[in-house]
Amino acid sequence: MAAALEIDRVSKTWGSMRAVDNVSLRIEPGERVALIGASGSGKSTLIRIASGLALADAASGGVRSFGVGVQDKGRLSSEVRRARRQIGLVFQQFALVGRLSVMTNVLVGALGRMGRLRGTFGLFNDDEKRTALAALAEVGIAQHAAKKARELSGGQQQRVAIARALVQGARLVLADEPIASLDPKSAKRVMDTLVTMSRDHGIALVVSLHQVDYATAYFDRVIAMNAGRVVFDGPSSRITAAFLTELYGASAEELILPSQFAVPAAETLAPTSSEPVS
Amino acid sequence: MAAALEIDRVSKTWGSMRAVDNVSLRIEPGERVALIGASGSGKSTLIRIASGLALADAASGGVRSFGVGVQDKGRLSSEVRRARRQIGLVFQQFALVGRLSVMTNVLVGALGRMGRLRGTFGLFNDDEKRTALAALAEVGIAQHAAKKARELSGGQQQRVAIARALVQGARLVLADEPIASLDPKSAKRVMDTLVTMSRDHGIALVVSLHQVDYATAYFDRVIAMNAGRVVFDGPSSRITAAFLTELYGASAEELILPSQFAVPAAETLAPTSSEPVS
Amino acid sequence: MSAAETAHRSVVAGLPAPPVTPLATRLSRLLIAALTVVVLVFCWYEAEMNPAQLVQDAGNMATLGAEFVRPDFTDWDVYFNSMLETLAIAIWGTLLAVVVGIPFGILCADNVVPRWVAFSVRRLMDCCRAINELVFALIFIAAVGLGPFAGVLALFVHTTGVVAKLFSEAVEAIDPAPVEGIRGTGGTWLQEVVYGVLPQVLPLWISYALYRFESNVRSATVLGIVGGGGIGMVFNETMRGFLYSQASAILIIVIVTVSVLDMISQNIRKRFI
Amino acid sequence: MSAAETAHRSVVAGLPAPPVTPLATRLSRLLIAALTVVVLVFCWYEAEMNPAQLVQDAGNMATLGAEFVRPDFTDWDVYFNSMLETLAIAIWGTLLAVVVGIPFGILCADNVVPRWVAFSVRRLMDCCRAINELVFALIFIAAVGLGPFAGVLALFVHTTGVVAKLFSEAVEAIDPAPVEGIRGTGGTWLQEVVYGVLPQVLPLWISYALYRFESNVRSATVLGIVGGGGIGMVFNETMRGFLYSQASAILIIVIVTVSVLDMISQNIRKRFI
Amino acid sequence: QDVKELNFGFISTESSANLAKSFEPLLKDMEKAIGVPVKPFFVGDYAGVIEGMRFKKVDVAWYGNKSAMEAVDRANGEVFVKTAKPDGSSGYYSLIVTNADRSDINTLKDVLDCSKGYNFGNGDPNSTSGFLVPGYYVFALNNVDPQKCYKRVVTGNHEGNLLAVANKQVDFATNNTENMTRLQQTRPAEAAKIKEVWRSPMIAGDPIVWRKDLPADLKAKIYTFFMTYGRNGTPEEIERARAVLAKTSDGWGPFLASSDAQLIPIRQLELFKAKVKAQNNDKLSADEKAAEVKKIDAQLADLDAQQKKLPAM
Ligand SMILES: Nc1ncnc2c1ncn2[C@@H]1O[C@H](COP(=O)(O)OP(=O)(O)OP(=O)(O)O)[C@@H](O)[C@H]1O
Ligand SMILES: Nc1ncnc2c1ncn2[C@@H]1O[C@H](COP(=O)(O)OP(=O)(O)OP(=O)(O)O)[C@@H](O)[C@H]1O
Ligand SMILES: [Mg+2]
Ligand SMILES: [Mg+2]
Repeated sequence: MAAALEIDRVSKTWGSMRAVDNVSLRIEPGERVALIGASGSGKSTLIRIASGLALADAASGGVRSFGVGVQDKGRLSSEVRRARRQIGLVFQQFALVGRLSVMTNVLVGALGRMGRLRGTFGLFNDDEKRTALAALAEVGIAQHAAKKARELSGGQQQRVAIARALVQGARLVLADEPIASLDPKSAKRVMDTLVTMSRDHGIALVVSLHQVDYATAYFDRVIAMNAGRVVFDGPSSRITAAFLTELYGASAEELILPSQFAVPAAETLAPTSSEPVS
Repeated sequence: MAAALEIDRVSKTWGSMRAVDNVSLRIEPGERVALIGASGSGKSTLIRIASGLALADAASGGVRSFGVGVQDKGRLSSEVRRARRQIGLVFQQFALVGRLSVMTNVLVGALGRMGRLRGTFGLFNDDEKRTALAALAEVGIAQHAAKKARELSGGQQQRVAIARALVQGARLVLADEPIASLDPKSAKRVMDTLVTMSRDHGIALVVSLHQVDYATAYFDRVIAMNAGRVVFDGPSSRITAAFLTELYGASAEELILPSQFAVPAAETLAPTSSEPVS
Repeated sequence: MSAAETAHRSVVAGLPAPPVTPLATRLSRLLIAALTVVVLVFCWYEAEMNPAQLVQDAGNMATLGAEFVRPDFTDWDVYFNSMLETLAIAIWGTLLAVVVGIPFGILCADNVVPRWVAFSVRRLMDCCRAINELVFALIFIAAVGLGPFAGVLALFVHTTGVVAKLFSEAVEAIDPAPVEGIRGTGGTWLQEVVYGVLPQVLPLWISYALYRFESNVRSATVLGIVGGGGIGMVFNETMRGFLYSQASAILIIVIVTVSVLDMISQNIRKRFI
Repeated sequence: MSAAETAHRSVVAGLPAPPVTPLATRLSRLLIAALTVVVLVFCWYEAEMNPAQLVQDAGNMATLGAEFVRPDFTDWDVYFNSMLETLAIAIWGTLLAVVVGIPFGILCADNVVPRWVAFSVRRLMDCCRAINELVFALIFIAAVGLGPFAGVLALFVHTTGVVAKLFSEAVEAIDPAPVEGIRGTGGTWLQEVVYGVLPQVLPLWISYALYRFESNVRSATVLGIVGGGGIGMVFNETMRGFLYSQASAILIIVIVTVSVLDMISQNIRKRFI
Repeated sequence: QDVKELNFGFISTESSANLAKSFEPLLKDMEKAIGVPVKPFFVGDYAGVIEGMRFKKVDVAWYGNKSAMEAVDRANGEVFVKTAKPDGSSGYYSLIVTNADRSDINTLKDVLDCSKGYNFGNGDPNSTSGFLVPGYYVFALNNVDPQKCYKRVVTGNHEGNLLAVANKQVDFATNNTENMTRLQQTRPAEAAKIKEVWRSPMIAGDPIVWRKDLPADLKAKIYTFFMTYGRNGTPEEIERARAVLAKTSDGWGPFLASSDAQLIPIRQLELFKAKVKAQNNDKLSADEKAAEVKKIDAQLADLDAQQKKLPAM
């Protein structure tokens, strides 16, 4: 079976800066992967490239999802819309349409599955509306469905973005820091929703995260980026405090890291060598 | 000496919903306070009211900062600009001017202290430019100074917003989830900067946060909000796992909470009774 | 109060100086500035600008202006009917133009269509605007004869050129994020436009459409040719007859109409902002 | 592929139905729709619309249109000079209007000034637009005599009314967040405008200013009165003399000018988007 | 006061660019003769020139008959010469024209047949030849109201009306000889499709008007120039001047003396228009109407008397 996401030697340069530097990746259908890395390391750019919203440099290879081309050598594939329909996206900065209602913002997720004409004229049927409301309930903001999107609090907007991706019924979900603005309870709820959905329906899931504890708790596989390159790709059990210190900056500063790496180090941890991958 | 921030029975209603419900607060000069609460509990709204960007309901009392009026009974005070000059703000959604350079976005923080005319025409002197660069360096993005703000990654934009508040040289800083989009290293760096600045210059600091571990690690006083009301206001040492479970939702779900409240509970913690305040 | 400032100044020493604009950029800026000044000065003389004279004989303006402050509404029914006629023609002319201008406007915006499409459609719209209404009016007279219908058609073509231009420039200034939000779901190109672009530009589009409606109501050129009557022509006639009191009555009617349209525009836009 | 969909449907049963629009809102919407249709139909007859005739005699249009496809550039030097003159007048008229229109435009935007200020300034601008250029032209002729300067002044006043309106409506459609960012630093009102509003509206303002410049270049009314010459008048005269070949030569010059202006506008706006 | 520069306004009914070029030599000679620079303004709409003259911003202007009347009445102007053709004739004619194919319309009587439901292309209400003259001589004198007589009356300018006739969109329309001549030169095909049905009495040539309060010596110089140009001097000078005049506008000969009196027929037409308007004004009571009509009749009679007193020109 074709990979849920296959990225082949992809780079992205802004001026003189390499935001993504020769990255190759393969995510299997149903697989769940956490993407970590310092701010500015290229996580968002990689996700945008994977969904064909950003074009890679011309010297790059291609990106395919379930065998459908997204882009190749820096040119958008002709099938990209079909590919996108099976990729659910959660944007870091939400990308909601502030002047439309929360409900409409979520319903937009259903466009790919609807008849073209019906979608274009916004003639959503009751079924779709109910699915959208259910997704909103799932992330805990069903009572705000009728508000305009820009009237919501930060965390509520973030959850609208997640609900939109849920409604899409995608086979691969790429979520860019989906819990950044959420309180612990909502964050857990959202992560549970995403993981349950992935597990129950075999949906592949790539989530970029800053909270390393969530990454290790929810994901078996972790990909770490640094300055545009993938510096680690392996089971989360192999992540060590030393590696994290290295990942987030060479300085020897004491970091606030999740509990299992608690900083009064040298405790129970058995760091299986942290060799960075390719 | 007048309080750094004094909020007197303030409410804010949107339609039928009370985003802030009869909140009174007093923050002393130099004090550092963490503001926690579930998504949608009214943290951002309270911060916007404190800086006079949102108007409270007419039935509310007043808001003053260092004795200077911000608003009273739902009407903006005539001195509000003077009050704002001494309040540094970090917005949850950054509120940067995307089409201007990062540098200009940060320099804008200096406007309050400059001559009016010079400020209006953007004639920043070298001193101000150096201060702005220093602030950018402090949060780790000095190398991006010449880019347009909207070209930055999410975490970089958040740090621009913080640098802008730093440059302002305020006596009270209100930061709304300033580390939401930051990796652990950058988050620590930003928190260290804020706290050091506060400690060294006696600047009062109110930071809304979702990461309870940061709240207890960096702040002595914690204010917790729920559904618009202040449900806890006291030393961080008095926060317990049980209280947090209650705060973020009545459901008995297991939460991902910071290490010291680690969920296989009943360990070493000595929860000093969690009675919610007023 | 400059506590933080001092705090940072200590850090400053080791930092790179603020970025300096490169010489080439500066020079080219200087060149553009110099060129602008030269053009402006040249045009100053070409346009025989002479502000002193304006001040000197300001009294004349007052004398003439005063003749407009005694409106004579005797013929109000004539004005009212002409206004109705004008409104009818302007409504249909503008409506057709907006209906056609929306697709053309979108096809002119190079952030939603390929560059060559935008370029070609833009040039077509340039022609619609640049070719005088007189020409269109004559062409339509040839087909449908004199009368208001020819006026509607001439206004339609010209207004299409204008609104398509304005519509497209609003589209080019939108925030791309919401559009990417729709694009990410695999929506079609049209769906991106409907859900991502329209909500952002609607307030401006309404503003443009009503502005053009207003200026079609004000304009007299076309109606003068096709013989449709209309308030603009009645006004021109009063002016030509130096009947300033009657002219000012008409002006008052036009001002009220324009103000009402402006307030309607305000109101509709408010709902979409 | 509807995996998630099925997943959610199971949860749906216990949820509230999607919100329904209240009856009153629906009725008032219906009423507005009905009214609109009535007005449109009324205007249809008032404007003597008759699309059939247009199709029927389309041949006439072709015949007439064909006469415009043989441009005669014999008098190109005359056209060129008139175009220069027109450009000079339009440049100064538009420039002054933009300079004055910026403050007035901001004062018309009720998201940056108190409502009553916006209302009053808006009405003032309505007058500038609604009062015919002819009137302003005459008033200025009384002060400065015939000639291009009176034309500059008349264009200036009228254009101010237009750009102030368009400028203000762009301001009313901005994203308030960046403005709040500036406001939060304790900046003055003017600083909020300069740093928060201007960067957001600049592309649109440039578009409006150049659009008005273009339409001032195209317009002939004012220049016809003040005796400034100008391409518009020359064009009207060729039309009056049925010299369609010469008219089409002038049209080509105007089209080229408009296209060049449009491209310049594109270019400048790109830098600010 | 001292006039340093003479502002000369021209109401250009044809190509102002060519007009400007054609006037250049004449104005040069004029400058030389009067010793003051002459600054020409070619204007499409007479309102500006008249108001300019009123506020002393225009000193001399070439008008049409109707605009000259306004200039005399509002702007303190005075007619002093009028233009003439090289053969010495001065004036033109108003016309009613129809399509050459219309064998059923040949005389004024056909035009005035109200039973046929004709479509009539009337002129702009401010046009002397397109509206006033036919309005008086064709309709008023025959007691026909075009609005009631025809199925449809549309108002257009001269060009629009000619085209409408050529394309058979109206049955007949007003026009004038000058416009027809121009059409014959520029578009002979169209002109061939048009035939003349009626021709008005002659309308006087275009008057040239000055500001009454110009300094007397300057007026004298100007008058002398206009009256002697192409008439006095050596044969070479006369020949040169006549050549200049022949190339000016649509071909002129030496100017003819004139005065405000040349406007009397126009005034009569205008008054007549006012009378018709008063008679049709539903807002006036019968008494008011009668009073108004009587007043106008008196003025008309007065003008008639003035006209009769004048020696034939
Ligand atoms: N449009 C752009 N123009 C120029 N540089 C850009 C642009 N977009 C991103 N970059 C740069 O590319 C780098 C990677 O950005 P990216 O958004 O992928 O980071 P990230 O890993 O998502 O960071 P964060 O955790 O802060 O969101 C950053 O340094 C950023 O400044
Ligand atoms: N403009 C508005 N119109 C209507 N409701 C609003 C508006 N702004 C905020 N609200 C509502 O007020 C409540 C409080 O919002 P606020 O932004 O203060 O929450 P918050 O505590 O900052 O949440 P988060 O952690 O998600 O940022 C939310 O339920 C939100 O939906
Ligand atoms: Mg990112
Ligand atoms: Mg918030």
